[in-house]
Amino acid sequence: MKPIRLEAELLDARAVARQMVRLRLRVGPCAIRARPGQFVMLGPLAEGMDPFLNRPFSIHRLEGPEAWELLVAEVGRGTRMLARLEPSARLPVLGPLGSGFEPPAEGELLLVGGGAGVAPLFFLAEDQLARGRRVRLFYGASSADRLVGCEALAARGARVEICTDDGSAGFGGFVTARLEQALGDGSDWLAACGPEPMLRAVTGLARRFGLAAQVSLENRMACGTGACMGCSLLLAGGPRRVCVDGPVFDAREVF
Amino acid sequence: MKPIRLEAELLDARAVARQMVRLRLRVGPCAIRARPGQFVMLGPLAEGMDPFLNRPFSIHRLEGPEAWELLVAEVGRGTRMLARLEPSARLPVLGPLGSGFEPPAEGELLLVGGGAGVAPLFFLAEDQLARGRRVRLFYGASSADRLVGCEALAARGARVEICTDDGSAGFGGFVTARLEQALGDGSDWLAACGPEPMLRAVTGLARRFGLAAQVSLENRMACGTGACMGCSLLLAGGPRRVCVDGPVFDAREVF
Amino acid sequence: MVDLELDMRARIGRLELAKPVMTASGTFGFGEEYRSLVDLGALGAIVTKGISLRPRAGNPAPRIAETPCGMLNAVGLENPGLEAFLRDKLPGLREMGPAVVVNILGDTLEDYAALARALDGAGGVDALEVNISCPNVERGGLAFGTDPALAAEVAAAVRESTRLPVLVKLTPDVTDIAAVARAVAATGVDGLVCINTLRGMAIDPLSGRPRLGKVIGGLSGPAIRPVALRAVFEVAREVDTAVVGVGGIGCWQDAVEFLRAGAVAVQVGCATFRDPSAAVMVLRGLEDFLKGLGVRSCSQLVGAVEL
Amino acid sequence: MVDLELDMRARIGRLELAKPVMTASGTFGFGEEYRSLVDLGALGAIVTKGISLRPRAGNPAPRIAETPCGMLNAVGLENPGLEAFLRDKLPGLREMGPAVVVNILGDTLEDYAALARALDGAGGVDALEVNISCPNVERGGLAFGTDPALAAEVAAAVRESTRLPVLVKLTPDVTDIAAVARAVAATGVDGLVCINTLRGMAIDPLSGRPRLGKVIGGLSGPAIRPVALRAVFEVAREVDTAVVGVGGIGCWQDAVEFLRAGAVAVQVGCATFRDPSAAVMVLRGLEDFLKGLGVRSCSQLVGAVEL
Ligand SMILES: Cc1cc2nc3c(=O)[nH]c(=O)nc-3n(C[C@H](O)[C@H](O)[C@H](O)COP(=O)(O)OP(=O)(O)OC[C@H]3O[C@@H](n4cnc5c(N)ncnc54)[C@H](O)[C@@H]3O)c2cc1C
Ligand SMILES: Cc1cc2nc3c(=O)[nH]c(=O)nc-3n(C[C@H](O)[C@H](O)[C@H](O)COP(=O)(O)OP(=O)(O)OC[C@H]3O[C@@H](n4cnc5c(N)ncnc54)[C@H](O)[C@@H]3O)c2cc1C
Ligand SMILES: Cc1cc2nc3c(=O)[nH]c(=O)nc-3n(C[C@H](O)[C@H](O)[C@H](O)COP(=O)(O)O)c2cc1C
Ligand SMILES: Cc1cc2nc3c(=O)[nH]c(=O)nc-3n(C[C@H](O)[C@H](O)[C@H](O)COP(=O)(O)O)c2cc1C
Ligand code: FES
Ligand code: FES
Repeated sequence: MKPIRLEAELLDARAVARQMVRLRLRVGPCAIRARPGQFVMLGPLAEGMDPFLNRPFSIHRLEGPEAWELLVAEVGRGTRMLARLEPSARLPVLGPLGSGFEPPAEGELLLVGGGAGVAPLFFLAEDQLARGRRVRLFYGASSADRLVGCEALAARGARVEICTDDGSAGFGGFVTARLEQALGDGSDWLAACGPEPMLRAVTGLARRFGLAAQVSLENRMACGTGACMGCSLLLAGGPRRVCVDGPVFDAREVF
Repeated sequence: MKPIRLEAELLDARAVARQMVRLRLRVGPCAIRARPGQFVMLGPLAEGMDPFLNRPFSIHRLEGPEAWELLVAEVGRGTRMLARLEPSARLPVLGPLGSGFEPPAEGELLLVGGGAGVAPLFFLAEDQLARGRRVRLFYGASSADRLVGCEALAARGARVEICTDDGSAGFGGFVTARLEQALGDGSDWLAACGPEPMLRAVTGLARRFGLAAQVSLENRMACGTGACMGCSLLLAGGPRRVCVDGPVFDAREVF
Repeated sequence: MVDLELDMRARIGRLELAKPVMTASGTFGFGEEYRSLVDLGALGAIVTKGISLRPRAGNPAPRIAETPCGMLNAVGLENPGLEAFLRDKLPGLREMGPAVVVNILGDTLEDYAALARALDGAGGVDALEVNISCPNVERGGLAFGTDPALAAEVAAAVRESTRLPVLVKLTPDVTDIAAVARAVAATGVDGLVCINTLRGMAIDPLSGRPRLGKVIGGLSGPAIRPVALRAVFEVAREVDTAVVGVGGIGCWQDAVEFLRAGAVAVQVGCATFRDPSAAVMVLRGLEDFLKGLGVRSCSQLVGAVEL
Repeated sequence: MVDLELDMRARIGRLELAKPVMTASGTFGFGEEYRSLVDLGALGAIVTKGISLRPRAGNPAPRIAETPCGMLNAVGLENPGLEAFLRDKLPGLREMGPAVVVNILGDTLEDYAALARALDGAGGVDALEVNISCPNVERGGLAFGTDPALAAEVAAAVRESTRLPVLVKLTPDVTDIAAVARAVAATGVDGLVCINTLRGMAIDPLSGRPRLGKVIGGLSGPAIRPVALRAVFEVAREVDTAVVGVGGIGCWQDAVEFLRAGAVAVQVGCATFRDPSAAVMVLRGLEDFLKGLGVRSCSQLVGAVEL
């Protein structure tokens, strides 16, 4: 669907892990027309002109027919402001924006998420599970207290492989190390979202094991609609705007 | 006392008239050391840098031993933000600032207030009433729904003469017209605060009837402490800073 | 009282706009990006992203940094180049309704002239906006805009290469913007657009890395509004050429400030990033304000400052 | 780990400050205004309001206007004049602890020289800051600061009239600040202070009246920080003279940006109006940051930008 702009109502803002908050936004019937991998621009965040820019966040989950959930890691001023919002606050939202993931029609889907980068993978996983697909999520976090939603996703039928840098839950080590052990079992498609070094490593693995891979990228954004050329990356095929040509790209285009 | 800066707690923000709100701020034991006519700088008003400057407000009343009341007319962005604050909000306050009124030791005191300019006159009136002095307040407002606190002040013993531009309460017409009728009855001191044309007219009357007069002025302020020279007025005797040389001036210095 | 129709037309030399509000170059792509979000037809003009003779890839990321009440950009004129513009973008733009103003940028005088010639023949272009004020490219751009004589040379070269109305966009990063304006105005161009971004910079205090890949970029947004307004005021009193105001305009009150300072029309730039409908809201608010004032035409507000 | 003392000294030519944070001229009066509010002794220096030979009344009201993330001022150098300064203000300043830097402004070269001579003999003055960048006065001020040759003449005149360390404060409102900086640095002054305010303007949209009595004034505050940082960066790479950064600094992170861009010290200006203790908080935060980094001296951060 074409992006629209609306005043969403914040249904709730709940701390779901250390410095991670889940925002539930009522956006109306358009909610269900978003595709996994798409994102929104949130803001203006304050009445004044500071902070100035709106913030991009992936759609984390559909929540009922009229609401989107966002998963927000508190990393700076804007995200801290969002985390402190009171329910019933109004938040201008522009979306859904960008391209979605394009999983193949068959086979198990491998999803690899790091930190808040897991956000769009939940939407993708739940959507695919609902279509009866097998989904395996490799989920890396710095420590156990930063993990969100694993049980719920497992309950929906996904196989969730938890990895923590400090070993406080699941596999102790980077998610890519765990992924490497698991590859070669026949899956041939992979989607990843997270910090750039992780995406780079995942792409390397995909290449080695002959999997098609899609990665969701981040970049500083001003407009979110393709108008400002602010988020372009100089990829092999020329400049590509993360906000409209992505955020989901074929991994081979990027790394 | 020397000004101090503190985080005041907003005890309540109550709409007391059309687009007039009364803020009750707990500032601690220093509250009672302010003098009528002094003011505070409130702010920063938001977490971001916009709006940038703090706002000056007269101390409207002492409220118990630890709180100040401010009377705020909603005229722009900052005052609208203040009017919407929730109790228990923290508000940085710098004060008390500036000079106070200096009523003579004897005789009836005539106070003349227009609009939100009545704010500091309540503090002055209550202080003088508590010392057993006779106080008469000429209080001008655009209409009845903009009047605040008249009954309470009358109950404390002041004679309150209400004037409204539209005649919806009290004397119909400018406060200066009512004042003119009442002058010449023996009072010899007058204090006024309100719009400049009113102050000018009151000063003219005071001169004509031979009263000493003090007027409280407003000007754009940045620092409130005398440091920036931003609020200086080019008076007959040279530049005078409203924030430290005033806001209360001898009327003859000004007009 | 007879409710006379309010005349919102703005005359910028030979360019007449139905409405005095445009989008600013580089902040509205080629219009298509906002088609589903904005009542495009309401606008006076869409000014395109800067177009160069050949495609440009632009600068390395990051290109955007948020600053107090504004932003820095170092996009570096990423654009598809003249040929692809004419083929892929112009047809769509023509259909949108507003006048089409094409912003052009060259590395050399001859580039500017070549762009002007090509666009002259293209059809569906209503005016050119000559960018001699872009801080984000190595050659051309700002280098032309900071020297009155060079600025005038570019203006004249474009002027002579096209029959289209020509607007020249000035940089505020000069000692004397009025001097540049006078020199450019003397070439007989149709309008002066004030202002492009201010050169600025930001560093991540923790990592020590500049927040822009290109280190220095262009500052825009409400932060620069007082500078833009001053530039418009200074230029409008110096020249008879029409002045278009841009810089930090986000609501109708801002537009009124610029008209009063002497601008005949305004552009809305990065305010669109906060709210895609910013330009339309500026226009609607302005119309309401003018109706409230009881004037017959928007042009009556131009220069109406009480000194 | 041995907890070595952190060395916060800043060397600005012959002027050595115990701490790299000062108050900016015109935003801290003569120190006395903040005596009850600020731990004055913690600061590196207090820079006075600009002093002229004779008292000045300044500009008509209003002199202050709020702008997005900043403010305009058109104070116009209201000050008590040299004689009253020496008599009424300097004795108090001397006792406060920080170095005393006197900001001076003249209408003519000879004014500057006379001020420098008089302050040389006054005792208790640690350095002069030469204001050739004030947008708010008719003569002198900005006129000197926008021309490299004139700027150098003023700098040389002051330099030759005093044994005190001399800092020269530059305006960002020039095409090439590095050129002005080079010319001034060549006179052998001790430091360059970047930047004074940007020329700006605001109009009340409803009444049509300019928001400043003087119409055009100086823009300061966070809004201008990216411009100030760029100026510091450009100047610091061009000259060996020490650079002092000022413009929109309100917290320690801002100060870190300026040090990394090449400033050896910073000044806190109108942030003090929002919070009188801003300068002290900048200093404390900077100290904590440097301790966390594990460096021995603040000077190690100067120029530490990862290009
Ligand atoms: C397509 C996309 C989807 C994203 N999805 C999510 C998500 O689902 N959950 C989540 O927690 N975060 C997500 N991010 C990152 C998120 O946008 C940033 O964490 C957020 O903007 C930081 O704002 P701040 O004010 O807290 O940080 P500050 O550092 O104060 O922000 C300053 C500026 O930098 C920008 N910025 C800072 N970090 C990033 C970043 N990593 N990517 C892009 N811009 C950044 C801000 O938007 C703002 O303009 C996504 C980013 C993109 C581009
Ligand atoms: C000494 C003094 C005492 C005051 N006491 C009171 C009081 O008790 N009650 C009350 O309602 N108002 C009082 N005022 C006026 C009050 O400060 C302004 O109404 C208020 O600052 C407007 O802020 P705003 O953001 O709503 O308006 P905006 O117009 O959005 O403010 C923009 C800027 O202009 C300044 N400004 C606007 N109007 C005034 C004004 N009249 N005087 C000074 N600065 C102004 C603001 O402080 C701000 O810096 C007093 C002013 C002074 C100088
Ligand atoms: C992301 C971005 C890209 C821009 N690209 C161009 C451009 O290609 N050509 C041009 O003349 N100006 C360009 N500008 C400058 C704007 O057109 C405008 O002059 C400036 O941003 C000030 O207006 P504003 O504060 O309303 O944004 C760009 C501005 C931004 C923010
Ligand atoms: C109200 C005010 C008065 C000022 N007066 C002077 C002055 O007398 N001399 C001077 O060199 N700079 C003066 N300045 C400029 C400041 O010293 C400083 O360079 C400028 O405000 C930018 O810093 P800031 O953004 O931190 O305020 C003044 C600034 C303000 C806001
Ligand atoms: S954010 Fe503007 S083009 Fe992508
Ligand atoms: S407000 Fe700064 S001197 Fe009065």
